[in-house]
Formats: sequence, structure tokens, C-alpha cells
Amino acid sequence: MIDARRARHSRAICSTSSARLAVLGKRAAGALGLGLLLLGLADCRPNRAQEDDKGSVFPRTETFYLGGRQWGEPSTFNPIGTPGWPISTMNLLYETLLMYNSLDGRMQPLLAESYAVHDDSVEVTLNAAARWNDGQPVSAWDVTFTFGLGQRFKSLNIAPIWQYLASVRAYDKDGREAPEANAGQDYPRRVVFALNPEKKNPLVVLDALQAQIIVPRHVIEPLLAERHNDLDEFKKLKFEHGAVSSGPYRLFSSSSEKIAVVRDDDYWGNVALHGGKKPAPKYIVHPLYKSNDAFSVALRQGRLDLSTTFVPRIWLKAEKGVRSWLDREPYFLSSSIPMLLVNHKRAPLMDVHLRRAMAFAINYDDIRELSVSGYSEPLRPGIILPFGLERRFFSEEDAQKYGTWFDPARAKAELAAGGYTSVFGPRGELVETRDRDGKRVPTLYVKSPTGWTDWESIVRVAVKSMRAAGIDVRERFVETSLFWNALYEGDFDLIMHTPSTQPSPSKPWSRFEALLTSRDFVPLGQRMYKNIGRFNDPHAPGYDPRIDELLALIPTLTDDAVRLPAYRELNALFMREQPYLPLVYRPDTFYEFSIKHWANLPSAANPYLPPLIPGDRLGTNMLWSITPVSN
Amino acid sequence: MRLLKQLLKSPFFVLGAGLFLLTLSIGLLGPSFTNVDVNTRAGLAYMPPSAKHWLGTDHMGVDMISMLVAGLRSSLYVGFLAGTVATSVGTLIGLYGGYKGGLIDDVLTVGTNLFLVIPSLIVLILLSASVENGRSLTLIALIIGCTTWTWSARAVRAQAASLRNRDHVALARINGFGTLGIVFFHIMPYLLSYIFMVFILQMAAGILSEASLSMLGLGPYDSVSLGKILNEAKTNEALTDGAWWAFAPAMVLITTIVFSLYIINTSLEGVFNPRLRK
Amino acid sequence: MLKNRPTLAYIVGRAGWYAVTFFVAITVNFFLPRLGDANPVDTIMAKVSEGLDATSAKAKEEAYLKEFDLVEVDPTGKVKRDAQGKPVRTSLGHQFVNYLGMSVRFDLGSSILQHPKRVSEIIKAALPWTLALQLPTIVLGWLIGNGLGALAAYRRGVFDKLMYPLALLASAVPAFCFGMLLVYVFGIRLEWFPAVGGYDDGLTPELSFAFFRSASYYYVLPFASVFSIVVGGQAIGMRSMCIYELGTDYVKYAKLLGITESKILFYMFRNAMLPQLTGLALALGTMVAGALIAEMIFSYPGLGMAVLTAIQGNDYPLISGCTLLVTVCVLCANFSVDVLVGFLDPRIRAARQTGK
Amino acid sequence: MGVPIFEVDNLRAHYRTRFGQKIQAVDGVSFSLKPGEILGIAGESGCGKTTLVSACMGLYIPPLHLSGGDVRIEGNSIIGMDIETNRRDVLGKKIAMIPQGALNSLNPTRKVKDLASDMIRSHGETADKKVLDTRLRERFEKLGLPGDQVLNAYPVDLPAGMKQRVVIGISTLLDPRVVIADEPTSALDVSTQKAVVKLLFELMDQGIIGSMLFITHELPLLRHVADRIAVMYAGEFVELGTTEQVIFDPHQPYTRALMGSMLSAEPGHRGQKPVAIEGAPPNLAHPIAGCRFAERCPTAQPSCSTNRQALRIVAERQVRCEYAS
Repeated sequence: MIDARRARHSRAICSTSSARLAVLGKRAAGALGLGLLLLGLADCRPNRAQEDDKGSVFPRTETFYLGGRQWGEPSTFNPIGTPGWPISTMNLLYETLLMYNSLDGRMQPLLAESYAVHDDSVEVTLNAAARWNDGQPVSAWDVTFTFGLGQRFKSLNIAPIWQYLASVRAYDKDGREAPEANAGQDYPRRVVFALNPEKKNPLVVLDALQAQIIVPRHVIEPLLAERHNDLDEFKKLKFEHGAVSSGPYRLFSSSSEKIAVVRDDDYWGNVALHGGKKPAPKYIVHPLYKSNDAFSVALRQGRLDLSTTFVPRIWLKAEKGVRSWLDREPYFLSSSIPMLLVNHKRAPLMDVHLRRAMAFAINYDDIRELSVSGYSEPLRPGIILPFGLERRFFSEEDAQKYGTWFDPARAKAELAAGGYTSVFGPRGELVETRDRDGKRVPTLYVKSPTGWTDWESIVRVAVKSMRAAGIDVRERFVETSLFWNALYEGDFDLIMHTPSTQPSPSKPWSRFEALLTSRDFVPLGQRMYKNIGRFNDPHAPGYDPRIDELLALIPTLTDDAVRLPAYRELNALFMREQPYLPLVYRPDTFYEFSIKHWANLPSAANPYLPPLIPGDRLGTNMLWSITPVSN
Repeated sequence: MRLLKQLLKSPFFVLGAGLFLLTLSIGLLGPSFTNVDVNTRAGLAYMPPSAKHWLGTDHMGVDMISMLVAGLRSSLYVGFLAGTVATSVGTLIGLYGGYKGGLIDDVLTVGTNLFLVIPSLIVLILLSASVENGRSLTLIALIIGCTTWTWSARAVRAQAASLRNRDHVALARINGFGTLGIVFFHIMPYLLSYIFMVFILQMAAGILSEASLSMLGLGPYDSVSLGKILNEAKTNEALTDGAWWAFAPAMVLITTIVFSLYIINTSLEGVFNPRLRK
Repeated sequence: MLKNRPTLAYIVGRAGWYAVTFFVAITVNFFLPRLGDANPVDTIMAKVSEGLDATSAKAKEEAYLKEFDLVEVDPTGKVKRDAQGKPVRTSLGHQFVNYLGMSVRFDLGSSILQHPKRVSEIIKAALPWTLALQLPTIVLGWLIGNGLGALAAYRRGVFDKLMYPLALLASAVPAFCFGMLLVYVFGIRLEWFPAVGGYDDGLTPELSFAFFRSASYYYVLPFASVFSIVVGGQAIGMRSMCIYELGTDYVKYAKLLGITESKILFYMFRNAMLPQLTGLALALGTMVAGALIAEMIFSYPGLGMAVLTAIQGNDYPLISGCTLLVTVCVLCANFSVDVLVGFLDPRIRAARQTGK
Repeated sequence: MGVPIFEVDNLRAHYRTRFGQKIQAVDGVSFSLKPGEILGIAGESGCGKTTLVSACMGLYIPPLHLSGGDVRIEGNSIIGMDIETNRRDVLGKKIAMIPQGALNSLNPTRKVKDLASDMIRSHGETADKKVLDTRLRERFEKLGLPGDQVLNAYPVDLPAGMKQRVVIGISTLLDPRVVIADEPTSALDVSTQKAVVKLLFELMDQGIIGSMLFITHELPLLRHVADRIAVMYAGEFVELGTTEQVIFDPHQPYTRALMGSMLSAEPGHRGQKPVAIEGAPPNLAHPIAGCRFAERCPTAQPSCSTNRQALRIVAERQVRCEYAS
């Protein structure tokens, strides 16, 4: 039970602890010099640091080390707002209603024991055993409250769902709508999400059900009320200790070096969901190293058990007991498509010939082999993944007919068709591109944030091959702080972006939507978060309403047989128009693990769960299956 | 000429100059021997040294030799540009402040100290964000020059101050030379050798700071530099994958340049000192 | 009253100038990062705007802008927007006034990117590590370097012939090169030392032997990566200073007076060391920057990375806080050296008394 | 005037350069000092005077080496004793030296009294600070120096002339039997020169110092200072006689030239135009067959450049020239 006093108190705790750390540090400053001398005597046997456990707060055999989810100490653990790991990702502390399994496309129960999609609503029934760690049951009112927040505070990430919802109501077991929460012994467990008739879209609702953590109404509501429902004030509560949550772990400690959570042995789900089993690791620790390569060093040394960082040439680490989802190319399970967004409001990029020429010009194999270390299936036309669950919507035939791939000859042909001519210099380097009136086409710049090395190399390869094909483009690497503004306000010719990355029930629809929708279409200079390149302007002459029709239609379809033609049509349309330039496939999260200290982690050979780290949606469930390696 | 003879007597100078000329010639003449191409991939990532690629390839499969030559060129360029800027700014301010003394000197000292406490990182990122073409090699060189001149200013200032009350200066003053006239014709000539040594050190400093900037991922976007090679070797895990050829040669090159500059400087000091120390 | 106390007068004068420097510095440090048109909220928005729609994104952005007092707000509490619908940024002057107001209350404000964390918290947590790594390295390095330099100058012969080029080489190797090399050889190939972090992941900072041992074990490589360079640089400087001192008349005279070698050595060391003090002060000023490299290479805990990310993400309060820290350190170091040298070196004092 | 307290016997010393060259800076110098006697040594700069100083004090620090001869003080040789004993028992105690250019001879960061106490302590005296301080004050006042004021000052605070006298004060703290003054008055204005010389005389009168070796490049200056004068050229004495002999009736051509080359207002020289000596001293890196002054000598004979010249007695003084008479 956490109230205002408690919250203030907990902040006090934190500050004193950091003060202690400061003092300690000052001592250390003096002492460490002397420590060196000690070290002269101290033996430096290989890996001593990893071998002995003496004085360890986290015994190796009971601790699962994972990394790559969080950079820098989380500033808050407030479940509402912008917390860091493990709350930003789900199901260690706070839990979602359902969990989506990207391997079989099914929803698995968590707080909700079942769900049903009706024509005008989605209905969810909570697990009777679900409890907050203060003993209170998780009730339908918690759910209505949580989603209600999105209605009250437009700045919350749940807010957008409300354009698809008419209402979220709690019903008791007799199907009567439960009145306002009264602390009655009997509490409602049924929640009905009524769909907005104008924008009927069960898919996004399902997305929300597996993405939105449920917060304890009986704790949050009073705290909010005390602050006169001022969200900014409320966000200042850090919920560091003694927070009320429903998940299998609780926050143990958090510093600028690591975040640690500790097992809650009375977790309701142990009995209700896992046959009385407890999660194997008592502690889960997320070290906060400062660069990607540090994580992979830690993996090799067996200090880290699982990482979601990008680790190049994973096969070279195998000898050190490092594994990935697959033990051969492409090693990972891709779910997103990094691409070059094209600005359709800037001449001459609205010309389909030019866009298709670009698409034919880019050497996708170089990108795959060099920029992403081969962690990608060969790129196929369109934006439906030709593997995994989405394969069923992918049409080889359409791909052949409308698609684009690396083919310099076709690129030149498209350029010719568009009336473009390329002028090359004596040493074969491109001088300029001319349009059909013989006027010089201004150099087009590809924007990408400086220092994002993988994107940098992708862009370099793309630019190089486009120039080779005679298209006058150049790299422009900009400060990250400026990059985002440029992206959303449409200040670019071409720009790197990966839309809608997470696998979810609504894929591949949400990917199409993120790229093609003409809803909330705003001119350049104002922020647009979907269809960022301003393709298919509804107010412009050549507007094709069919796209938005399909985007509206697909979510309402339930039968794959009916969905297939719709998806085919949409994808073919994308291939023909080539509004944007997909470059390569990427996993949503990377997944490398060490076999030194924990066994039976999910992998392609043992795919009982998708490749996700504990504390990231369904990934949490691995904690009940993994076993310590006895050495 | 006599000076050069004297210098050639000192083994240090010979060693230093030799090393420097070596690196310089690699940088300048390299392209005419091997074809330096840092854009086309010559093979897979981190291919070990072979007959075809003497130092293997980098993470983008580009021939390492090409990368090194290109990197060396830009490092030397940065060093030279930054060194020139820093030395001239530092010298001017140092000379003027040192000669004038008094209030002007104090004000200039404040200015000098300012640059000790303004992180050049901020200046760099800010400027590269505001400059249209982003963080070009030249921009970086200029910024380094404009932020590292402080100590040369301090050094020159001290020297100038010591010369301030020399007879010939006083004489010039009596004969009604203007401040600048005195600074340039009656003080600077005595410090030329010293200023030259400052320049050499500033050059080394420039090369080092460019390298560390690139190391922090703030390197030039438009060209290869030794620091950038190292940074990319690190971020692309050349270390964990044991691709020593991706970073060791670059390290050797940087160290060699700086080392050679240092010993050139010290050998010069050995020759100039008698006069400087009076 | 100062008239008859020239030294005191000098100190007061110096202090005055340092005060001026300080104020100019914090002013510059305040305005510099804010001059660009980058906006920290963009960076936050990028992190959290996945799947947002236009309206809620707008709401979120305004919430942040208000929170950090970056926009003009009209009486009704709504964010003012210009013709293009872009929010109107608060004038820098206004921000500066707030900043000064907070500074005098020793309130560094709260970070933007790590909202709602206080800047003071962040610094408090990270600074000890930076100090623990940098102070001993610099101070020890300075002492040992000067020792070696003096010895080489006094002994000459083989020792000097070996030490001198080595010192030159050591000082020529960039810190990060050496660091990477150490990581590669001792961390990855031989696996003698951990190449990553500040102490065993299984521990938490506390005053226990286990922690202390682990910390010193993890300390070795980062320390070594900077130490040798400091030593080298200092040794070179000290050596030439000492050689100069040994050539002076007063040393010759002392020899002829039959004063013991140890005494003469002491004369030489003391007089040669005075200029080196300035070097020490400057070195202390570059601590945070130095830490940055160590944090990059060894992902060692510390302030450097916080500063870098703050600068890249335009986290104004954090930048201002850190630069303030650096400014104070550097200026204090320089000032104290100024005064100290004045006390230790009568020549300088005399020079000052006769008006520099 | 009894037995000589300081005897230098055919002393030879050389430098060994970095390139292994051997430079015979002092080549067979012999002389002796009786108690209370002042021997002046004159010669151009670079004639080996300063080398002679360290050679006479038995202070051989590479690259300076002893090549032969002996130095005896009060009868016992100081040659070949190890550097430490020499330091403790000879330097500053038996033989003290007053350096030229005293301006920079005092450690700038050390108070005069501290330097002085260092000097005393270095010779094994373990008196406590108080005692030393009083002793120093008394001594300095005895020499007519403002004791406390000077002792508590740093060198920078002292005017040039005062510095020189302080140096003399410190050098003679331990009542050395022999004092070697190396150009003690050069770079001083005339009045201070006089003061310094006066001080030196007082020291002798008070018996604080036994006898003195007064080295200068200004031969005439020695007239009022020295009892006997030796003229040094290219590492050798070329003439050694009483002051009157050498000043007023020089026999060796070089001595004459030296007198001539001096701008001086000596009676009997008035009106005589000073003439500079052409040419430069010979390079001592290579042994010289004949007279070392031959090539500059105005009265040189063909044989001079071939015949090794020896010191011979001419008109009751030693002269190194076969044509002198």
C-alpha cells in the first residue's frame, strides 16, 4: 500500500542511498590507490571476477543477468509516464491482460484468463486468482481505470486507443454492468471494450490488450486525487520501493551501474498459471554498460546470460558459449523493415519512375552482408514479411510481377522511362542527373543520425549503389537531436526510418497503416507520425482512396481467406507505387544468450517461446522453464 | 643552415624527422602506389591479412591499407590545420598580452582561462548541428584549433613578458614604434624558434584531439580518419573478434606521428634552449 | 590596508579576475548549448511517440515543453503557438534569469532527458567514480612522473637514455589506443582482467572487503590506461626543468660549498617542481573529459558519459550543472596554484611586488 | 711567512668530450701559497682559469678528469680522495671558493640563513637552529653586513653588491685556509668592486681565511690585490712573479700583450694606446709542438712554433719564453 507519505519517504531513501554512494566514492578515491598495491599481491587468475561468489549480493546460480534493454539508470519506476526497464517492457512488475506469441500468432492468458472478439466489441475475463502484491484482487475496475486514464490524459501512450473505442465497461459474473467500485467482497472480472462504430478496428484493441500494463486503481487513484489529477505532479512520484504491482518480481535496487529485481514468492501466477512452480532465478539483474560491444564482451565472459544488443558476427562467439535464436543465417527472427522514407512533397520524388529506379539500384545483398552482419533474410518486394506468420499473405506471383530488386539494368530503364539522363565523369563517377527538360536535378540527400553506425553503413551502401546507377544522391548525417524534428516535420528528401517494429496481433496491417494512411494528413512543417513521407495526399488531385478503404477494411476481416486478397492488393499497390524504399529485415529485439550459467533458454531448436528477454512481454515466461547449469 | 647541421648531429632529431617524413610520405605518396578506395567493398568483413590485402579488410569489407592511407591523410590534414590556427591565435594573444601586460593582459588571460572551462565538445556538437553540411573534417580541425590555442597562448605570453623589458625593446619603444610594430619586429623574431616548437606540439595535440573526438563517435562524417577507424573497429567488435589488423595498424600510425612530432620538438628544444633559457 | 601587504593585494586581485572568469564562463556555458535550434523534447518524443496519433503526440509534447519551461504559456495555461502552429520558445533571457535564481539557491534543477531526476542526484551518483579513477591517476602519475624525470636528469647515463625515449613514447600513445590495447590483450585474449564495468556485477557499492577487492580488481586496466601517459608527460617536463636547474650557477656554487648531494637534489627538485604545479592544475581540469574515454573503452561508471549524452540530447540543466562543476574545479585548481606558487617562489613574489 | 699551506705541483687536468676528444685544459701548473699570501692569476677567458679552480679543489666531476700532478693543503694531498670525503673535509672547509657572477649563485628559493646553515651542517656540524642562527648573525655582522635583515632575506631581495658580499660571507663561514676567488668583482660597478676587495682583505686580516687565489681576466686589477701574479695562457703559466715584476716589467710577450690590451689608467702606462691581441688561443684538443702563443706572438721567431717552451728563471721570475731576457 503506497500513499503520498510513503512516496515522499521512498524518495528520501533514494537520496540518502546516493549520498552514501557519494561518501563511499570519496573514500574509494583515496583507498583505490592503495587498492592497487594490494592488487600487486592479489592473484590475477583468469576470470577470478566471475569465479568466486564471496560476498556477492546476487549469487550467480540464483541470478539471471540480462542486458540491452535499458541505457542509463531509469529516472522513474512510475507505471504511468515514461519509466525504464523493467516497467517500460512488460510483465515482470506490472502485467498486461494478454501476451502475444509471435511464433503461432495466438494470445496467451495473463491477467485475463480468456478473451473474445465480437462484431462490435472485445470482451475480456480476468483470472480469478490475479492479485496485487498487497493482497487486493485484480478487478475489472483496475482495467477500466487504467484505460480510462488514456481518456483523461491525452499525453499518455494509451490515449490513441480511444479513437477506436466507444467505452470500456466492467461487468459482474451475472452480466450486469458493475456500478462504481464499492469495496464489496464480490468484484467484477469481465471487461467489455466497445468498438467505435466509425473506426471499427479490433486489431488495434487486441494490440492494446497485450501492450498495456494494468495499474492498481486503489493505489493510483488516491495519489492522483491528492494532486488534483495533475499528471505532471503525479509523474514525479518514483515508485521506487514498496510499490503495489501484480507481477512475479519486485524492484530490488537501481543504480547507474545496474537495475535488479527480486522474486516475489507469493506471486499469484505461480499457482494459477505455472502449476505451483516458482521462477528459477531469485534475482534478475540488468547491468547498465555504456556501449554495445561491452555487452558482447560480458556475454563472452559469461557475466551476461542474455542480451538484446546488436552483436556482429555472432558465429565467432559460439566457441565462448554464446548462442542466438538460430545457429545459422540469418541467426535472428526478423519482424521489422528499416527503410528509406521518400518525401512525396519534394520534386522530383513524387515521380514513381525515379522511386522505382532507386529501388532497383540499391544493392540489398551488400546491405545484408555488411551493414547487418547477415542477420536478415534476403529482401523481397513489398512490406509483407515473406517468412514467419506473415508468409501466408505474401504472394510470390505479385512479387515477380510488380516487385523491385537489385537490378542496375532495370534501374537505368526506369530512369529512361522517366526521361532522366545521367552524366558521368571521366573516371566513371556520377556528375549529375538531368530531367526530361535537360535541367539538372538537385542533389537529393539521405538523412540519418550521426553515430548510428549500422544505419550509417546502410545509408552509405544505398547511396553508393544509387549513384552508380546514375541517381544524384548523397549522405547527410545529422545530430540526433535534429534528426527527429526533421523526420516528423518532413524536412528531408530521403530519411532512414523503421516503422512499427513490434510483432503484434495487428501485423502486417499496422505496418501498412504506419506507412500508407492518409488520415491526419498535415502539410510539411507540421508533425506527422504516420505516412511520414506524405504519400497519397487526400487533398491533391491524384489521390487514391482505395488505399485508405483497404486500410479501414482489413481490421474488420476475421477470415484469412478474405484477408489474403486485400493484403495482396495493398502490397501489390505498394510495389507498383514504391512510395518508400525497404532496405533489409531486422528483428524487433536481438536475442543472444550464453549457455554458461543457465540452460533451456528458448531457441529455434527449442521454440517454446519467441525470442524475447524476460521482462519483455511473453519473454517473461521463460523464467519458469530455464534451469541453472550445475558446474 | 648551420642550425640544420646542428640538428642533424642530434640522433633524436634524425629519428623524429625520419619517422615523420615516413608517415608524411605514406600519406602523400600512398595513393600513387596503391589505389586508395575506401568505398568499394573488397571482400567480406574483417578478412585477415592476405597477399591481396596486406592488412586485411575492415568491417565493411574495405581494404585496410586504403583506409589507413586515407585516414593518415586526414589526420595529418587536421593536425596541420588545427596546429596552424591554434598557434597563430595563441601566439597573437600571448604576444600581445605578454607585451602589454596590465589590464589588457588580465582581460586576455580571462579569455584564455575561459577556454579551459568551456568544454570543446559543446562547441563542436553545437556548430556541427548548425553548420549545413554537418561535421566535416575541416570544421572539426578549425574547432580543435579554436579550442586548443590556450596553452600556446600561456606559453608565448610568458616568453613575451620576459622579453618585455629587454633593452632593445625599450629602445624601440623610445624610438616610437607602435605596439604591434614592437610585438612583430622586436619580440616575435626572438621567439620564432619557440613558436615553431609550439606549432609542432599544437599539431600533435590537434591530431590527438581529432582522434579522441572520433573515438567518441563525433568524428567527421565526410572522411576516414585514424580515430574513426579505431572507433569503428571498437563498435564493430574487432577486439572481441580478434581482428587485430582492424585497429593495431591505426594505433601504430597515430602513435608514430605524435611520437615523431614530440621528439622533433625535444631535439629542437635541445638546440634552441641556450638562447631561450637566458 | 592592502597597500602594505603586496602579496595579499595580489591574491585579492587574482581572486577578482577569477571571479570575472567564473561569471563569464557560466554565462557562456548557459547560452552556448541553447543557441542551436535543437530541442530536447524532440529527443524524448522520439522515444515515446511510437504508435501515438497526432493529437495525443501534440498533448504529450506540450506537457513536456511546459514542464521544462521551454515555451511561452498564455494566461489560460495553454501553450502559445506561432503562425505555423509551432510552440513559441521561452526567451533565453527569461531562462537565464531562472537559471541564475536557481544557481544562487544551489539548485541545479532536474534533468530533461532523465526527467524527473534531479541533476544533483545524477552528479552525486556518478562523480565519485570519476574522482576515484582520475584523482589517483593524475596525482600519483604526477608525483611518480616528476620523480622519474628528476632522477633521469640527475643520474643521466643509461637510466636517462632508457627512461627518456620511453617517457616520450608513453606520452605519445593516445589514452584510448592504450586502453583498447589493454582491453584486447588482458581483457579479451588473456582474460586476466575484466574489460567491462567498475566492479563485479554480483555486488552493490558498499564498504565491504568483497566490494573493495572487486573494485580494485576492475580498477587496474582503466587506471593503467591513463597512468602511464600522465607519468610519461610529467617525466619529460620535469626532466628538462631539472637539467636546466642543474646547469644553474647556484647548483654549481652549492657543489663547491661542499653542500651534500641530497640537499642539492632537494634544491633542484623544489625549484624545478614549481612550474610543474601549473601542469597539475591544468590536468585536474581535464578530469571529466579524461573519464569519458575510460567510460567509452571500459564502460566504467562515471560522469563523462552522462555529460556526453546530455550534450548530444541538449539536456540543458544537466549540461549546465556539469559545466558548472568543471568550471569551479578548473578555476579553483588554477587559482590555488597561482597563489601557492606565489608563496613557494620568492622570485615570482618579488616580481609581483614590483608590479608585474 | 713559513711553510706553504697550499701547494699545486705540476697539476694536469683534461676534459673528455662526448666524441671522445681529450682537451688538456690545465697542463702542468705548479705554484704554492704561503700563509697570508695572495696569488693573482690572470688570463683571457678560456685560458683554463675556471678549470684550474675545480682542479685545485680536487673536485673532478666528469667530463673533467685529473691527468696528473698533485695538490697538497697543509702538507696532505687532496688528490685521489673519494668525492664524498673531499666534499666533507675540503670543499668549503679547507678550500672555499667565491664564484664569479654571484648574482645567480644563491638558490633563489632559499633564505640566506637556510643556505648558510645547509652549508655548515653539510660539513658534519650538528648545532641546533638557534645556535647556528646566532653564530651566523655574529659572523655576518663581523663582516659589516646587516645580520638579521640579510639572513632572513631571499636572494631576490638583495642588491647586487650585497649579494656578492653575502656570497663571500657564506663561502668563508668555516674559516677556510685557502680561498679561491674566481672573478669576484667582475660585473660589479667600481665602488662595489672596491667594497668587495676591501671585505676580502678584512677577512685575511681577521685571519678568517689563510691565503687567497685571486683569479681575474683584468691583469691590472691585481696590482692592488695580489702579492704575486701568475699569467695563464692555454692551460699553462707563462709568467709567474711578484706583482711589480709582472705589472711593470713583464717579460713574456703574452703578458706584455695582455697589459697592452687592457684599457687602464695605470701610471706609467698613461698615453699608451691599448692594442687588442690578434687571433685566438690554440685548440687544446690537439697537442702543440712549439710555443702555444707562437702564432699570435708579435715577436715570434721561426723556432717558436717548433720548440716546446719550458718555464725558466729570468730576472728572478719564471718565464715561458726562450727569447725573454
